This record gives sequence, C-alpha cells and structure tokens, in this order.
Amino acid sequence: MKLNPISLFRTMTRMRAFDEACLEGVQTFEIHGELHTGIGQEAIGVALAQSLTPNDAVVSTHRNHFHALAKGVPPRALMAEIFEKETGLCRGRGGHMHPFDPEHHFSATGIVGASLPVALGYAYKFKMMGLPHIAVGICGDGATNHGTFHECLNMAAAWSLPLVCLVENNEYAISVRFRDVTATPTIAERASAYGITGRRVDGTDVEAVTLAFAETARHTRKGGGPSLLEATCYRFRGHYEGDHDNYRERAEKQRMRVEMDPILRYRRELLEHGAATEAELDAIGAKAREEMTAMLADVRADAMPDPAGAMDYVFAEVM
Amino acid sequence: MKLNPISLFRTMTRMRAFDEACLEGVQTFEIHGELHTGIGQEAIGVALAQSLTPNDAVVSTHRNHFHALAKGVPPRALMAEIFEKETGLCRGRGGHMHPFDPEHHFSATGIVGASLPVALGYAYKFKMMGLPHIAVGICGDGATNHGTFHECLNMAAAWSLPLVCLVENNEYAISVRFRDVTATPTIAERASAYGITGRRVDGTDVEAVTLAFAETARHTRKGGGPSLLEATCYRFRGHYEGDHDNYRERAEKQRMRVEMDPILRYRRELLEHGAATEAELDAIGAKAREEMTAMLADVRADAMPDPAGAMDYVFAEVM
Amino acid sequence: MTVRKINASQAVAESLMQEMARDESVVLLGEDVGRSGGVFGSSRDLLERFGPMRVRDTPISEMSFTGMGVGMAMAGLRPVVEIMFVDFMGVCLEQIYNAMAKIPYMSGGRVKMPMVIKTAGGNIGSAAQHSQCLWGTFAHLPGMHVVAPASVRDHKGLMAAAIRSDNPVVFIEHKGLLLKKAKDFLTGSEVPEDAFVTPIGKAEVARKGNDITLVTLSAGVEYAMEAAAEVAAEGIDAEVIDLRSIVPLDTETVAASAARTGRLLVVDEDYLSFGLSAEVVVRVLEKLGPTALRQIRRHAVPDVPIPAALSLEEALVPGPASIARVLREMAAAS
Amino acid sequence: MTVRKINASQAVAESLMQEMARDESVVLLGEDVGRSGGVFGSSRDLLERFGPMRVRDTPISEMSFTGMGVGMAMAGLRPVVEIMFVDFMGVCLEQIYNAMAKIPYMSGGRVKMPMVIKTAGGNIGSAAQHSQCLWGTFAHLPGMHVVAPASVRDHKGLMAAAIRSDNPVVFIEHKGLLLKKAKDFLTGSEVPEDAFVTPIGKAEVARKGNDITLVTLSAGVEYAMEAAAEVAAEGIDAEVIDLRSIVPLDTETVAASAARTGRLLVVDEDYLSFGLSAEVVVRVLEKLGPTALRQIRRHAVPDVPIPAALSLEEALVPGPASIARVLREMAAAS
Ligand SMILES: Cc1ncc(C[n+]2csc(CCOP(=O)(O)OP(=O)(O)O)c2C)c(N)n1
Ligand SMILES: Cc1ncc(C[n+]2csc(CCOP(=O)(O)OP(=O)(O)O)c2C)c(N)n1
Ligand SMILES: [Mg+2]
Ligand SMILES: [Mg+2]
Repeated sequence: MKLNPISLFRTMTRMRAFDEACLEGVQTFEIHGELHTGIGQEAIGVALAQSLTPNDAVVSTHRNHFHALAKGVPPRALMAEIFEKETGLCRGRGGHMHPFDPEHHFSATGIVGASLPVALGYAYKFKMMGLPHIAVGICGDGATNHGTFHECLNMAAAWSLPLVCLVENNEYAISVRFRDVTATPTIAERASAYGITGRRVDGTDVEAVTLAFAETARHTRKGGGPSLLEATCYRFRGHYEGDHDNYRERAEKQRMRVEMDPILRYRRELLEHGAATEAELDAIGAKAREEMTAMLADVRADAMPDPAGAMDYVFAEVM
Repeated sequence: MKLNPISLFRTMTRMRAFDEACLEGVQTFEIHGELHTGIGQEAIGVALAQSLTPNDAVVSTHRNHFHALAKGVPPRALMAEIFEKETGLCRGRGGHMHPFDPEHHFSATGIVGASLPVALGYAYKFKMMGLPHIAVGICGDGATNHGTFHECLNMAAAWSLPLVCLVENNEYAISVRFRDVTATPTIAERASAYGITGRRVDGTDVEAVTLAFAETARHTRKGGGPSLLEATCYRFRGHYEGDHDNYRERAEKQRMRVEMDPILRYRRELLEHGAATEAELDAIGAKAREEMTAMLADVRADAMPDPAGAMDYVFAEVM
Repeated sequence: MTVRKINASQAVAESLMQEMARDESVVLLGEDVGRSGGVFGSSRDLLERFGPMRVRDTPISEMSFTGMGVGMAMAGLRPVVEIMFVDFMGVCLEQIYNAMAKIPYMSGGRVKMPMVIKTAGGNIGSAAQHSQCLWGTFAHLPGMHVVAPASVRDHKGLMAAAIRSDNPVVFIEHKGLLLKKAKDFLTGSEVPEDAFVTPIGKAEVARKGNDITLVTLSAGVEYAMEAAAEVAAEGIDAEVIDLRSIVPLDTETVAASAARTGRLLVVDEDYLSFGLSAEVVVRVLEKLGPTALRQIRRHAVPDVPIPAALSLEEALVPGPASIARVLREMAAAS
Repeated sequence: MTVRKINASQAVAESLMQEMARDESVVLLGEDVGRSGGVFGSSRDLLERFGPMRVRDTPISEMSFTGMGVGMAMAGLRPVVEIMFVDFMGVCLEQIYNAMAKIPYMSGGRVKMPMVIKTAGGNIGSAAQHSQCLWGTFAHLPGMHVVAPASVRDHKGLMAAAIRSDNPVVFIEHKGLLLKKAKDFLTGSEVPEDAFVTPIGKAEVARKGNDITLVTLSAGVEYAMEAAAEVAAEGIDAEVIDLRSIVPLDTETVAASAARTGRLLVVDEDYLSFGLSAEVVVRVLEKLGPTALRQIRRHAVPDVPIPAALSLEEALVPGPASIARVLREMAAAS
C-alpha cells in the first residue's frame, strides 16, 4: 500500500476541525445532550478512510464522527444532524449518537456493545451473496468486555464471515480504567479464543495504523475470515462534553496530549523527513478550519425540524 | 486426594436411579413440561460431590438434578419439587428447572447463560468477606457461546474472585452441534482470553474428572483466582423428555451410550482391578433403585399445592 | 385454491417456505431452526430446501444474532429471527427495542427495517421462565408491530404479512396452539395451500354476539370460543373478538361491538397490570366516552410469576372454565 | 433533626452513604459509581469511604453484573446495582425479570431478594437511546417494586426504603431532577440530615385541589406543580398526586381524589400505550364503578421514539406548558 502523507495529514486535520466546529455548538447549547468527540483519535479514522470501499459497511459507536467521515458520509449532512437540523442526515431525529446513512452503508449506536452484532449482519449478507465487501464493527476498549464481543467474534469465526472488529483502546470507559476491569493486558490477545488473528497497533501513529488496518482488511476481504485490530489511543477531552473528567490525573492528560496527539506526531515526522514545510502544513490546517467554520455557519442557518412532523417515520408507509 | 471407588460408584448409581425414577413421572404426565435429565453425565456430578464443602455455592442450569444432589440438596425434597408438590423444595412453585436451596447454597436457572453471573455474586461475597469458599457456576457447551461466559470470566479474573466455571460439554445444544457454532475446538483453550488456566478432562471417567475438579477447586480456593474446567460427556436421552432427537444419528447415540457411559466404564474398571465383585456392584445398583423407587412412591403420595396459595410468595412480608 | 386441514406449526412452516421461495432475501436464523426444524416443528424442511446460509442454526447468542438480524435488514435482507421462547427476550431486548424498533425513526425514515422476531409464548405448564406471553412488554415500546395469531389460517397469513412488511414485526406464536392438533381447533384449521396475506392490524369477530364484548387474542380465542359456546346454552350471547395484533390495535372493531353490548371483557394470558387489558378498556372509553360502558372486566394473569405446579397455574391463567365463570358473573350483574 | 436544602443527587448519595454505614451488607456496583462518583454524582464520596469491595466500578457487562447482584442477594448481601441509564435495561432485563423478580416466588418464599436496581430515566434532550422512562415496562413484569421519586426528600427517603426492603426494587431517578439545583425544586428541597425512610407504596398529594385529579410521578410532579400554579390563576383548581411508586400503585389515594373531582388526568413521561396511564384509569374505574368519571385524559409520550431535536422532543414529551393546556381543555369541556 502506498501512502500519501499529505493526504493522511489533511484527513486527520479535517476530522479534528470538524469536531472542533461541533464544539462551538456545545458552548451555545445548540448541541445539548452529551456530545462525544473523537479528538485525539483521528489517525484511526484516517486508517478506515484509506482502506474501505464504497460498498463496505461500517457500524460505529457513540464516538462515531470520524468513522462516518471516513466512510464517506457527507460532512455537511452529518454536522447538520449533530446540530439536529431538518437538513441533517436523519432529519434531526437521530442526533449525534445515531447517524444512519444507508447510501454509504454507515450506521452507529449509542449503546455500548451494540455495534458488532449489526456489523455481523452486514458481514453475513456479504458472505451469503458472495460479495467481496467487508463489514467493520467498531468498538471501544470498554465495549470489548461486553458479551457481544464474544458472541460476535465467535459467530464470525465459526462461519468465516468478513467482519473486521476494530477496537479503539483509549484506556478508559468513561472513568473506568481498562486495566482495572479487564483480565488481559491487551485486547488483541483475546483473538486466540476465536482462532483468529489479533493485532495491536499504535493508533496514534497514522502510518502504522493505516498499514495495519489495510492488512487486516485485506486478510478478511480475501476470505480469511474475521479479524481483530486493537488500536491504542487516548481521548483528549472528557468522555462527553460536560464530563468533569476528574478521574484522570491532570499530569497524565497533559503528557498524553503531547505524546499521543496523532496530528502533532505526524507533523513532526513530516517536517523531520522533509515531506512538507511548516507553511504547507499550517495552510492545510487553516484550510480545514476555514472549511468547517463555513460549514458550521451554513448549518446554523438551517431550520430545526418542524414539530408538526414529530410523529413521522415511526412506521414505514403501509404496503 | 484419596478416592473411594465404591463410594464414587454408588453416588453415580444413585444419581442415575434418581433421574430414572423421575422419568416414570413423565410417562404418566405427572411431570409435564420439558424434563431435562442428566443421564450419562453422572461422573461430573460425583466430581462436584467429592470436593465441595457445605459452604461452597453452586449455581446450575436446566440440567441440574445431579448438581443439586452433589451439593447436598435433600433428594426427597428435590424429587417432590420435580413433581411440583407442596412438599417440594420450593413448594411446587419452582419446578424441575428452578430448584432453590438457600441452606445448601444451591440454585439453578432455566435460562442459558444465566448461571455464571449468579455464581459470580457468591464468589464476590466470599472474597469480600475473606471466606475460603468457592462458587461453582455450571454451564453447558452451548452456554459458553453466550456473552455472559465472557463477561463473567473477565470480571472474575480481573478481580481474582473464587469462581470455578464448570462446563459440561456434551457436544450439543439441543440440536445444534458444538463444532458448527464454535470457533475453537475446545472450550478450555478460551481460558487464555482471561489469563486463567483452562483444563479439559474426560467427564465420563469418574476418577479423572473427580481429580481434575478437585485440583481446579483447590487452586481457586487457595486464592488462585477463577478457573475453567471443561468436562466432556454425552447426553444419553433427548434434550428434554419428548424431544424427537432425530438430529443425532442413531449409530452415534448407540456407540456413545456404550463408550461414554460413566457407570458402565467404571464398573468394568472396578471389576478389572478386582476392586469389587459383580455381585457387590449389582447390589449397589439394586439398592439405589430401591431407594429411589420408594422415594418416588412417597413423593407421589404428597399433595399438590393448594390453588388458594397461588398468589403467595410474590413479595416478602412487608417490614 | 386447494384448502386442507393442517395444524398451526405446519401453517407457519408452510408460510416461511413459500415466502422464502418467493423472495430470495428472506433468511431465517435462530437456535434449532435448521437441522431440527424448530422445537415446535415450525421451520421443518426449510434447511433441506434452502441450505444453511438462508436457514441458519445459531449458537445461544441471542443478543448478537438479533443484532445480526438488524444488520441484515439494513443491508437489504428480510431476516426472520427466532427467539425460541418469548421468555428469553430479556437477553436481547436491547437490539429489539433500541435498534430494530427505533432505527426507522432515528434515521428520519431513511432506513427500513423489514425484520420479523418469531417467538413462542403462552402457558402450558412450563413454570416461571418458560411461560408468559409478554406481548404487553413489546407493545409498550414504540416502533414495532406485535402480532399473535389464533386461528391456523392466521398463522399462515399473518406470518406472510409479517415477512412482507417493511416494518419490524414481533410475531408471537402460542406453544399450546403449536402443539394442538388440526382437528381440535374450534376456530377451524382449513388453510389454503397457496400463499396469502392476512393484513396486520385488523381484528376479527370470531363469534358474533349481543350481550358481552369479549376481546382477546392468541390461544385466548380458542378458550373464549369454548367458554362462549358453554354459556350460550344458558342464554348468554358473547361476541368474541380476536385482536390478531396488539400493535396496531383495532380499537374501531372493539369499540363498535362494545357500543352495542355495553359490556367489555378483556381476556389476556399476559400479566394483568400495565398491559393489554387496561389499554383496550381505555381506548374504548376514549372513543365512546368515559361513561359508555356498563360493565368493565379484565381477566388476566394476576401479576404473579407462573408457578410450576399445574394446580397453581390453572388457578392463575385464564382458561375456558374461568372465562365462562366471568361471563356468567357479568351476565348476572345486570 | 437538622434540615438543609440539598439537591436530588446529593440526597441519593447521602442516603447510600448512611445506609452503607448502617449495614455492612449493602454494596454498590455499576459503571462509574466509584472513582467518578456516578455520572450524576449520586454516589459521590462512597468509594473513598467504603473502599472498592463495597463500591465497585464494573466493566460494561450489565447482564453479568446484574446477575452478580442477584447472586450477592442470595448470598446474604444487599446489593445496589446501578444501570447508568434506564435505556440500557435491554441488555440485562433477563436477570432483572427472570431472576431478581421471580426467584422469591419460584423458591416458594425460601429466598429473599433484597436488591435495588438504581437507574436514571427521563427526557432531557438525549434522543431515542438515552431518554425514556420505562417504568411501565418494569411494572408489567411481576415481582418487583418500581419507585420513581419526585421531591428531593423522597430521593433520600425512598432510596433508604428500597435498600432496607427485602423485596427487589427498581429505583428510577430522573436525569432532569438529578441535574436540577436545590433552589429550583417546586416541591421543596429541605431534607433532614439524619437517615429516614419514606414508605414505598403510598402516594402523596403534592397539591390539594377540587376540580381535576392530576396523577403523575417523578419529574412529572414538578411539571404538574408548575402547570397547576399557572392555571390556578384562571380558577382551575387541580389536585396533584405524586404516585412515588408504580408498583405498588396507591389506587386508594387516586380513587379518593377522583371520586371527588370526577375528572382524571394521568401525566406520564413514559410511552402512552400499554403502560401506566391506562392502568391508573382502569384501577380507578374498577374501584369506583365504570361510569364514575366525567372526564378521562391521558397525557404521555405518544408511542414514538424520542427524537434528538429539542423542537421535536418538546412536541412529544409532557411539560408544564402542555399540561396546563390539557388542564384548560378539561376545565373548558364541562
Ligand atoms: C450498554 C451500555 N452501557 C453503558 C453505556 C454508557 N456509556 C456510554 S459510552 C461508555 C463508555 C464506553 O467506553 P469505550 O467502549 O471504551 O468507548 P470510549 O467512550 O472510550 O470511546 C459508557 C459506559 C451505554 N451507552 N450502553
Ligand atoms: C437464553 C436462552 N436461550 C435459549 C434457551 C433454550 N434452551 C434451553 S437448553 C438449551 C441448550 C443448552 O445447551 P447446553 O448449554 O450445551 O446445555 P445442555 O442442554 O447440552 O446440557 C437451549 C437452547 C434458553 N433456555 N435460554
Ligand atoms: Mg475507551
Ligand atoms: Mg450441551
């Protein structure tokens, strides 16, 4: 796989700018409820974007924005959905935790542990139809201790379904430390319980995680059965906006924000290797922020859903 | 551990005679609903009986009679419960799938996958109180593909709780073959996903399974954390009485009933080693059947619960 | 069209067979649906005919294979997911009500959910964890249709409707009906051989009558027909309405009858409180006015887990005898 | 006894603290109950005080840690199991209704189940999977008490009652009340410092009135008090009844009021159908006679998943304005 460093950098930067634009809506209460940003976890989103085909399916979690963008969900409609506008992906009914884009085979769920089963359904269909697509089920470290992790990997392996289980291990499930509630030091090693390969990669090293995901996806796409990829990372903000986040040491957070920022890391690397100049990278950042700021302005101008339609869409039209 | 062969043989024989007595109630419709016998799986029951202390806890499944007997639940009250009599362990409210004996720290559930969580609660209490007891959660091969298997072993291992997970692998979950729906050839090997030791033993070899369970229990009792023991076996009758059981080849069933009958096997062994004579073993068998036949007659004479009490026991008396 | 007498489990299996033949996207999955043909035989012969990708025996992983059904439906298939007994819904309700039932709405109508949950309920002496009906539980949670057939004919026609529906449908069979012989059905067991659809949401008047409106469904209809026949000899003329589905609830048909009789009896094999029986009563009052009924009675399982002993179960679960008793009491009271 | 103004999350935390101090067998477990003190702060400071064996942060394994609670209760402890949001009950309902709720009965009274499920419900703009109340769902399934406090005082007293009860109790807090400031409670926020118990099963008349009986609970009480105050100025005198618990349901208090006013309004933040609202109406009619009420109204979430957009949520969920509107309509109608 040939990587385009500038493109990797740009995609990460756009993702972060997207979430930063959303954050503005939290300040103003335009976004109420608990927004979960992916800031700090951009490299994993990029890894997805690099390897998926339009026909692959992705089922994500409460922390889904970057996965949606990676899958090709239109950012404008996604942001409008996060702001719960009638123009949103789901006409403001779903909200930030529940974006559904059937065209791009993307969906998410706000229930931990509920993403893998749905991904399994896509994988089953691909296998049944003999299609060369894969289904990616994404979950956090916390979700891997949910029973569905076991059930889904078992079924996928027993029936050799094209499921890639991508775990974003940011070491915390809200305040609960992974190591305090998990019997093994890594998630990848649990793959052996399903006779599949599990792999762990630094999810803040954009090239490493991109290559690892690409290999994993290729293996599964080629009929190798399901696979498990654990990408380590760190969540930069509270679990949700409004989270007091006093369960993580300030020192830890500060250190991690420097050491594990995928954008900063990659920036340093690109500069070191002379792959880009400061000015070029700054321009990419500025352009991304500009794009998202403009998008935000647009979205803000959109209408909220009309209360008269509150009861629409519960059931499909009768045949 | 010093084994008493005659006692092992007798306990198995009594267990089988117990279930055979119950079978008579099925013919006559005294027992309606779907009775699950353990016939063929006696050796595992004996293994339990040999190693548990009165204060240990056992949480069993739909196929629970032998585990109850092993834990010291009074056979008379158990049989009366299976016949749903007012004299039953649970006054006829529970029935054969739901015997509860708080005095002997025994309970069961008719829901697959629901036994381990409850056992975990006992294990937690033992650890919290610093008691030297263990909790044994029993499940079938089918139940190990349920999410609770993963969740419970993970928690037990993460917190080092005294839980023994005993799996009776009889190769089938009703009609579904273990190998068709399971990603690994054995269950024991899945222990590595929890950093604990898993062991597989021939559950129709009464001495082997007794020793294996004893070692497993000792390890956990001594503070070694949870453990997993897979005991292989074969269910001799249909999943429940009334099951057409046409999903298992007749030839397979016939062969297994010979090769994997723990009582026959042990009988041959005892005779070969001159540990007992045919006459002695026959007498043990006859005595067990006599005992259970008499018990059955007693139970049959017991009253059914009075309909007037149908609403009792939903709630505890108000404080 | 050829019509034969068959039993309810055959009717379901036949409907599945025909719908699967008709539409390649229909897939059946669940425990023991394949090699065994279903613990009640309601998926017999399907594995042989359609193979293991379309008739899938699953491990005991209800939460995940229910969610797998959700994913299949989103991917364009029409999954029928069997949860063997309705009592087990506690292990997979999450995917049923938070995903299957809500995704059409949450997606702003962009995603259809043509999925059927096929399950068996009812009391046949199987104690607290293998009895129950629980249609009230599903019905309280918005976004799914809830169907419970009574007649053999409806087992076939409503299953076809459920499969063809673009809405999620919970299809609750009754174990007692599945085990009943064709010849023993009071509501008849003549079923056309060809595929047909019974529309979801329309109640059926199983017996016309003028004195008391008796509303029920599933096995309750058989019990009610027996009771109604019994009290008819005594001059009590009950109208028996088979709801067929709880969501949608055909208030129209019930209210029209109750307006005539002035007396409403709801017979429900599910738990009494916070369920079907109160809802039917209040829907009728909302339609006819708060003082429109002279008599209101509910006859249901009185908020107690189902006991193992038959002597106790019979004391708690509505049956022909207890229904006849209630009808007599109502007739005597005015 | 010292009385201070505190908010609802403090009241719950204080009650837990006092009950845990009083009885060593009380154990709290759930996600984020320990190091974080609860996502709403309702278990703050408990980990520091009682240590990790009695205040246990769990992995996201609700089915199993709920079952662990069942085992703990059988082993003689008094577990309080937190399911963070009531919406997640679909992953663990099995252990709640098939084990916790039924074991006392299934054991013929031999096993007690002193267990509390502590969870948060209610609509505060969190969309379909993080809103909902679902008390109707629990209440339909027999064997558990279902409590939903409104006043700050009751948050403390009912939690103490739930913990001391030998029966399983589902304790549903309302996210909106947990986030509300002490000074903003219309029902007051004065709470005694010492431990006390509010009996489960007795409704409270939050506001006396003669024209309309308004029955509600949880945050609905605050909304109703606001609405009642508003329409009082227009000469409409509503009696507001805070049910406090759904199981047991205090029909006595409701019926006594409705007998006086002849007009019954049930305000329910849970889904409309097959839930609390119809049950209250029918219980009253069963007590007072089928034609005892001049007016019957239900105001609840009209069987639709909760939408994300506030503009839509507000159109669906009962609030002070919509309640006032219904009260006016009722007053105008007769
Ligand atoms: C079944 C369920 N339990 C609990 C929650 C509440 N909750 C939302 S996110 C979360 C933590 C998830 O942790 P992890 O899987 O590691 O994902 P992360 O937030 O770290 O990305 C919890 C407990 C939920 N949504 N669903
Ligand atoms: C959650 C749940 N799903 C399905 C069932 C129905 N059922 C009862 S026993 C059983 C098979 C269990 O297989 P296994 O665990 O291997 O135990 P065995 O019967 O072989 O002893 C099934 C599917 C159930 N009781 N609970
Ligand atoms: Mg995490
Ligand atoms: Mg088995």
